[in-house]
Amino acid sequence: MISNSVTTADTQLTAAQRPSVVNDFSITAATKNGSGSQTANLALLRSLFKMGIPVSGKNMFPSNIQGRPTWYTIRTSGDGFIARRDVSEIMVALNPDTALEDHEKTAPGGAFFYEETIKMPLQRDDISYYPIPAKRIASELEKDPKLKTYSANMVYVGVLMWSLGIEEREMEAALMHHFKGKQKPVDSNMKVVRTSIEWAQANLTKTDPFRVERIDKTKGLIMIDGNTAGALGSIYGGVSFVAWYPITPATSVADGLTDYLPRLRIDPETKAPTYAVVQTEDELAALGMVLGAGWAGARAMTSTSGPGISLMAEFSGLGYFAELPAVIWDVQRMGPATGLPTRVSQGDIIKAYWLGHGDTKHVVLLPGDPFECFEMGWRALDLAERLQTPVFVLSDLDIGMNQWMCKPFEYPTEAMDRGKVLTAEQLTELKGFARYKDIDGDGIGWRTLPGTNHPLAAYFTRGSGHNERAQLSERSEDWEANMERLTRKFETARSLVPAPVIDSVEGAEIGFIGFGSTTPAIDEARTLLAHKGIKTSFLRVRALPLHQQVHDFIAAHKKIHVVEMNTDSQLASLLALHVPEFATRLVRTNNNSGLPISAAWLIKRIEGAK
Amino acid sequence: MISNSVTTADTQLTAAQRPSVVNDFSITAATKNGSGSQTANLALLRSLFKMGIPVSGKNMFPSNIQGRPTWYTIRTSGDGFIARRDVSEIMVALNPDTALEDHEKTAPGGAFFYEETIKMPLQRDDISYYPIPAKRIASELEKDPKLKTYSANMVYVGVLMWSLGIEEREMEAALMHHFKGKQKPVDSNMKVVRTSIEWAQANLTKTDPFRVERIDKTKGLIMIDGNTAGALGSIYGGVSFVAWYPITPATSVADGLTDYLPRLRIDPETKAPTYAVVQTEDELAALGMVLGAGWAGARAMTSTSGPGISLMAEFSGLGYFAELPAVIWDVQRMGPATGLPTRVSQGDIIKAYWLGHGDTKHVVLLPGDPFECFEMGWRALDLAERLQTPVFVLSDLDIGMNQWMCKPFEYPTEAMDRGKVLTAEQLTELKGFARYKDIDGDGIGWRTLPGTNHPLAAYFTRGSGHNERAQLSERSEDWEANMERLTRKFETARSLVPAPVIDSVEGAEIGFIGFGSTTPAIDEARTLLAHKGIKTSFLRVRALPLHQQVHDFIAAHKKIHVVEMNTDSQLASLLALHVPEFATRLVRTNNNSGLPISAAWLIKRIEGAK
Amino acid sequence: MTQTINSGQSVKPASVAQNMPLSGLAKKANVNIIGLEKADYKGADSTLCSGCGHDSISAQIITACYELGIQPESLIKFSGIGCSSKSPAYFMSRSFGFNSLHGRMPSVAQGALLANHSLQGLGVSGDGDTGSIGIGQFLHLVRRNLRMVYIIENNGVYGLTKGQFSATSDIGQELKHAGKNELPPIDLCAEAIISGCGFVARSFAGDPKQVVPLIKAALRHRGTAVLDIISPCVTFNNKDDSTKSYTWGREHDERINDIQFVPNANEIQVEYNAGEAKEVELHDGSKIVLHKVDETMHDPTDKHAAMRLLTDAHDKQEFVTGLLYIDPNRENLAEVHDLGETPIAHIPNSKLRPSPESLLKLIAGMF
Amino acid sequence: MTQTINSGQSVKPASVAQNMPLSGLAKKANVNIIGLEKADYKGADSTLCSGCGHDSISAQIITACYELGIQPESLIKFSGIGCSSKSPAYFMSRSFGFNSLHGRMPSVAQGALLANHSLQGLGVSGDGDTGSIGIGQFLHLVRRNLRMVYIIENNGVYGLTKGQFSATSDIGQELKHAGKNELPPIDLCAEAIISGCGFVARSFAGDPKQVVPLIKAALRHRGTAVLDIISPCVTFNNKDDSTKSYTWGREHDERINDIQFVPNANEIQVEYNAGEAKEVELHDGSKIVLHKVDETMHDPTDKHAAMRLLTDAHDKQEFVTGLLYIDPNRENLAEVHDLGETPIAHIPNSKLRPSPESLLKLIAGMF
Ligand SMILES: Cc1ncc(C[n+]2csc(CCOP(=O)(O)OP(=O)(O)O)c2C)c(N)n1
Ligand SMILES: Cc1ncc(C[n+]2csc(CCOP(=O)(O)OP(=O)(O)O)c2C)c(N)n1
Ligand code: SF4
Ligand code: SF4
Ligand SMILES: [Mg+2]
Ligand SMILES: [Mg+2]
Repeated sequence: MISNSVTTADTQLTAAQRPSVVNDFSITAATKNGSGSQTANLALLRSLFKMGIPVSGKNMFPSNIQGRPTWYTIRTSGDGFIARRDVSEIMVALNPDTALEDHEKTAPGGAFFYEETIKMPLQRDDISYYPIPAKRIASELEKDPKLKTYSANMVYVGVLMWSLGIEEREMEAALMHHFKGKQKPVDSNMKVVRTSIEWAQANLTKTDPFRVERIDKTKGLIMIDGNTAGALGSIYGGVSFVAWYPITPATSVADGLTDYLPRLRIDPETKAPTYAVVQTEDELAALGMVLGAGWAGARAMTSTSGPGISLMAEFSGLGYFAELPAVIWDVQRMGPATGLPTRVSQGDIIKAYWLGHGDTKHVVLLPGDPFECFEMGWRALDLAERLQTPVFVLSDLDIGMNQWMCKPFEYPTEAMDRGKVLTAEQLTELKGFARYKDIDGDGIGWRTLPGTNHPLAAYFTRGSGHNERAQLSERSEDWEANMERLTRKFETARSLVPAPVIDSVEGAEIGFIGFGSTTPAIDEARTLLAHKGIKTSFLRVRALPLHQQVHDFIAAHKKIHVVEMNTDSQLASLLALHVPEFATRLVRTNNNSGLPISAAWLIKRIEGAK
Repeated sequence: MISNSVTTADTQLTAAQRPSVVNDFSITAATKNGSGSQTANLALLRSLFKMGIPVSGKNMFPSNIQGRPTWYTIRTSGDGFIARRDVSEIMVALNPDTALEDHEKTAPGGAFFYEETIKMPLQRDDISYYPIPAKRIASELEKDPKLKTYSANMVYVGVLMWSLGIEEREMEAALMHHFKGKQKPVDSNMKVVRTSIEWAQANLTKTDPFRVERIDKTKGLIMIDGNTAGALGSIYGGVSFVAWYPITPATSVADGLTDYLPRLRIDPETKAPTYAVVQTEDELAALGMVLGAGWAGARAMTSTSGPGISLMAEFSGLGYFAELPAVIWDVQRMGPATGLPTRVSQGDIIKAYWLGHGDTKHVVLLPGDPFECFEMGWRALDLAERLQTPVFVLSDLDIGMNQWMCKPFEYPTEAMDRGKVLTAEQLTELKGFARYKDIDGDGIGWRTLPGTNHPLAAYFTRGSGHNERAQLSERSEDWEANMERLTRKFETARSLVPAPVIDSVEGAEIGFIGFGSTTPAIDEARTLLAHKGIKTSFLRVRALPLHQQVHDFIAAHKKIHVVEMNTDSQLASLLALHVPEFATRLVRTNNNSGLPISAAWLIKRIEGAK
Repeated sequence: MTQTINSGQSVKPASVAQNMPLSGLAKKANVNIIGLEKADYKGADSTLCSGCGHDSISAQIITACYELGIQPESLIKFSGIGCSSKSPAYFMSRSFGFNSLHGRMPSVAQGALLANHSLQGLGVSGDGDTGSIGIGQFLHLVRRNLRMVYIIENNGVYGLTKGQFSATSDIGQELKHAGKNELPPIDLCAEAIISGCGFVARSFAGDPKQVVPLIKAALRHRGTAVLDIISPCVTFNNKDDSTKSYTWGREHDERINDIQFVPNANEIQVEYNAGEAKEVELHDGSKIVLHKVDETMHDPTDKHAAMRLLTDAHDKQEFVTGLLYIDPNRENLAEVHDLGETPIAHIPNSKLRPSPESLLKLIAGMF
Repeated sequence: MTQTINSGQSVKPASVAQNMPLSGLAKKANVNIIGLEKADYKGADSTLCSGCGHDSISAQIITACYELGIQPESLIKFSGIGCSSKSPAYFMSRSFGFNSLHGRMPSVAQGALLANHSLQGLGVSGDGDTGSIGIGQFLHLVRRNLRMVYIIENNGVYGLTKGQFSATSDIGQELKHAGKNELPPIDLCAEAIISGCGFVARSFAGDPKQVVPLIKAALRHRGTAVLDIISPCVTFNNKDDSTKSYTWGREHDERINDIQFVPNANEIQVEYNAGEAKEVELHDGSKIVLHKVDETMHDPTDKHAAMRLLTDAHDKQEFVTGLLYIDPNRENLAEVHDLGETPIAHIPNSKLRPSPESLLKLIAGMF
């Protein structure tokens, strides 16, 4: 099993001697991808959530389609921590290819569930063993040979329900959610589940201390993945044009759009769609179409990941310089080149910020969870039209593809901002306009939309040097003035993008700065440090360009741990440029394992850095 | 005329009252592009050079092919300064479209030569006027109507020769050079020249003080453009594969290769070329081919400019991560997007350094003049194979396309470095190898070349996560180890790339840091400051990653002016990250006019920043 | 100007368009069907070389649009990068223009025209822009069949970068720096046809009599209409041995048919009707009349025949001109997407943002 | 290992290649003409879905190379990104492989094969990799006619990203998430032919009798040989209504000819010689024998006939299999470049760096 080598040092006692561990452990199911275990894992996750127990689920899957090892880890936490943990107390070994490894990685004091046909030595005396007759029960119950492997997964669900005490009705509700209300598949799955529970009751004896109990800590929360959230946020932001090219882990943003747009965005009067979605031939075309659509007046977006970002470099520069609204979702995955397409990273932050040759710089939004994916979904569209520039939203594989417990989405709190657009009537009144003139002092010119029926409406858009009237110009004065205005506009952006979220603790000398999906681990680490008497503050960056408050936060702390998931400590670099006077306070606290960071890793790391 | 608005405040005297100004002024010829003035300008430049007078020539041309205003400025400087100046004492106005503007921009005390048919008010009393009968003389002498405009340019050459005292035999030698030894065109051009001189002697009276005198300050120097120099350097570096796509201002690198390779690199025995050059369908293909060729064992390079760099982002990341040798020349032009294709900038330095999504970083060489273009031409190929990584050479339009006076090229001082390559014999001895294993502690693995005839020679190259044996791996441990090794390799690169050139002045508190084509202006400004009693030091960066000496230089000075030609002060940012402890000492001293900076601008700027 | 204004304006169709000539008070001697003078269709002064074929094409675009009575504001101009791609600045200044990136005009055009499918798209590109760096986007544009006219100003050379070979350069052709071209030319008409293009024509910049009606017909085509117009580069590619030179063009131009565009509103149709004419009805109800010349008898609705013509000509290093292939039936991309009458760009905010209730319903399903 | 070593090794041609099976001491029951066992041609274990068409093709590549006696070290494998593009890892581990970027394999292959034109190139790509993102590089590769085999494992779907439409997906086809495909498929064989490809074939992954000889013939072709092999995706595209499904493939496969590859070194040629055979001599002297089936009488040297076959089949949503078009005469890129016998990659340093004297002479001209 893929994991960092941090282990809990919790017990020398035998399983039987220990008191119950309630609502506070991790379960890992080791299966093969394409075997249908996703239904089982999500149903487990959701049933726990429905029992009021805070949970998180992290899928570690390979970059192929079928037959390779995959691990799903569910963490339960009565305290509400949802970061990944490095160890699992409960291991479910269904994949013979990794069973030995999974066995070894099971936390001391833990429980090892294994498909009974897997032959392996079971000789650890610090864990409990439970065979699961997954294949056998599935064969008995499932007639369709194609569905046998699939059903086998529901057997471990049943056995775990028995072992942990998961309620049947919540499992049924979870499956009902999964199958979108279709009773038939729910029934057939529940049949396997119930048979397995009965089998476990009859044949197994519980020797481990882990169990769950209904509590009330998920009330008012939802469970969703960030990509779907981002898609919905964009839809409520009025997105009307989408061009995209498939790539893991961004594909489900487009899937979410394709799923929900037809449901939410058909004009009730004309029955025509109020949007168009195009799957393009590549990422260059995707951004090209988005820029064309944004120019013509649509609310336009695309979604991609690292390789696509690289391919969008030239068009991003055009968008910046010709001042075209566009929203670009980058659901980050690990690595330069193809890298690790199914592993998480935050390695595109410098790249997106400065994407394009020459002097380009971009507005970048950094959602921290699906709730913010929704919010930044609509805000990004507003900002793009307001600022007339490409806006990047940097999510990542962990937020984007895993199920997160979070606050329910908030309906947009602000009216849709379509930015500075002149109508034909206004043109008549104004007797014309100059596209790139800074009338309002914020660096943003007024534009007209193609088709505006006025002889003075048209202007010419280009990536070459131009003057205020959008005419080609190679004069130094025009070039300098235009670049100066663009810089001024970027300052306007600084004041419009989401401000950082700050938790400043009285007397804390240590501060954390992070962004995106590392937030839960930072939160948890801070709690643990506080228990040890170490006070820390936390600033979560939510956008580039960086806000003045970031400066002030750094100024107020002696040492700042900049937590991020990449090799080159990219955020730390951007912060250093933002606060040259405090650059030496910044400690590069980065992780490039490809796995979501854990609080344990973070504490170990910063203790090492002391 | 395009220029900064800095003016010399030299004189209130009338022209006649002033003493001679010898070898120290600028001439600007204002013509239309496509009119053939390039021969005239280059011949003027070279004849002055042959008279032993230090000169530089800067061409300011529009991004079209024919009929638009273009300016050529020649600076003479007995002191050997070759930076651009902001003013011209001698103006040659042949283009009616800009004549008024050119008239106005002529330096007080200067001389205004103008085509006699241009109708304009000549009412400045601080300059001398000289009509030139360019069309008339050309019509008389040139029968072929197509060549009339062309010949007209040689008329102003003749008139200037008369006025300044340029020697006829040096003009003839210059033309001989231009026409590659062909007597016929030399004769016909000289005929126009001589007729014009005679006409001037008979009809004009010199009222301005500017003239030249033979001196001895160009002995041992050559006159060449950086793109040709880079091409030659690459050829002497053994380049064997070139893939490229046309783009201004990089095209002449490929032109140089196509010109000289057939002359220098045909196998004397087999008569076969020892190279292949491919004009590709675009820049993505160009870098793809270069990486493929480098992988297969060729010394491979490409050349491009900004937009091409953007398009090469994904392949650059692959080259970095799969560790493929490649040399990429980026002859920088101004701007994001299409920008100003015929104006200079140094705006790709951050972009090239971090080109590609995720955690990529690249070796970047920064030649300061054509001499170094030659040297870095061969060194880049050595470094690419030694380090098994893409190496960028960032030149710019000024170095690349203008004629520079510089030291003659030095034959490579080191044997060709082909890097770590294992032969079939070595494989037998070693019983195999692991492609990405760090045997030598420098982060660089040993490679085999495709086709190596040994059953253990082959390995699989990919941009996805891999282990030491080049096998696909998604394990965190393998990923982290590999990225750590790449970081180690980057440290090796730091020690191998050209060190900075440093002039540390005892007692200086102010330092300059710059790179590339701004060097002459910095040199000149330092001399002028020294005259004022201000001591300054200078470090010229010649490569990224930055050398330890850069750190030490900054540490040793109170204030560092980081001189560069871009909007975002990109080098200043990279320096700040290199020396966080001294980040506040760095002063952004940038210029984004698209014109080579002048010493006058620099002094004004830093005096403003005091 | 301090607050957000939502445009919401809609474009009137050309037939009822308002007449707003810039020429002000001058009396309108020569006006077209929508009351505009030809001057209302002109652009900025060209900066191309004098004699460049591209400038002739600009003039012919102006004539076609003027004669058709296209409302300038209802047309959007697109281009990539190159001398050819500069030309949209030199015609129809009252039309919006987008000079995009080298080889990437098709994507920008697709986005803009899906955002506002009531507008008429007109793209101008070069052979390098389309055939080299842009061939992928070109083929995929054609495959999607967006409604737009796509003109390739084909000079068989890279003009703006001073004379390198492009993908349509002739094999064996010689250029100063580039030497001898070693590769066979790509035939962009053949590429368009096999990628599903429903309107493919070839012509010659110096032949306004053929070009103007082809442009008119193309402007009324339902989907993507590709016009490959041989447009000699006087500066870099006018050696007599290039098929893209004026001399070669005039001598080797095999005319396969005459074409006359007959807009619905214009009653001169009969005048041009002849015995051997073949009528093809276009999507908007207008008709084009194809006049076959006897020696070839080409039927432009026959894809095989079109391909054979092209392949034969290609093998002979000749080119056929005229309307090579037409299929007026294939749905364009906006139709495939079932877009309504209101362009996406003009849908009011109220219809873009679903109701708060709908969100509550969705959230209820996420617990 | 501390110092620079210049490789300088040269690759022996396949016929005299040394025999270095990895299998060590085992007695060689079944060896090919160069003394290697079939096991010497195998690759790593496949990680594709069980039943994936791509794995059948890998097996057929192994068979073809084994039977031809290709020295594994003298072949280089290329691919882009996709399930199909993973497959080079699953055959011939003793051959160098380069798994490049999505859609960009052609450029990498061209660079490598110009650097060492003594090697045999074999590329594997997918329909998305070639037809969508990669169509530009593909066409330009074909145009340059580099000597390599280019296999498209065509399943009409994006396998690795889980089931979106590709450019070769059938119009009207339905997929779970992607809905209904609205666009006509691009025919990659037709694209190859009009871009000047001299070897274009189509086959079906489940038909080793046809695929193996086609691969063999392709390996001996002088320039770029394109094989579009329908290779069903069992996971995402095996609905019976897709032309790329096994059932559809078996039922609608129109065989136009049988093909047998007869290498020079192999004397069994007569055995397969038949009355209606058409012999085409390939560049390296080997011959391929085409067996025409009566109902179609297709002549694969006739470009028009090939295009017509393809267009007809395309219109009918069927596909023809076999060798569709062959032109063995066009020079490949290495020939066009007049490369000598020694590959560029093996030219010794002494010949790569011109003499000091030559530099002095140049410099003398710069004063
Ligand atoms: C990405 C990129 N690469 C290269 C260039 C340089 N460039 C400008 S125009 C052009 C070729 C234009 O040729 P063509 O499309 O045939 O137009 P023409 O000038 O011949 O009309 C090139 C290569 C560019 N602008 N962008
Ligand atoms: C630049 C880039 N964009 C997108 C992807 C994601 N991606 C990987 S494979 C693939 C499609 C592969 O389809 P195809 O070539 O048909 O191969 P198949 O899996 O069907 O064999 C895509 C879009 C990528 N790797 N790189
Ligand atoms: S270079 Fe050629 S294509 Fe460009 S403007 Fe001049 S004539 Fe036209
Ligand atoms: S998803 Fe399809 S193409 Fe990919 S391995 Fe599985 S069957 Fe093959
Ligand atoms: Mg051209
Ligand atoms: Mg596919």
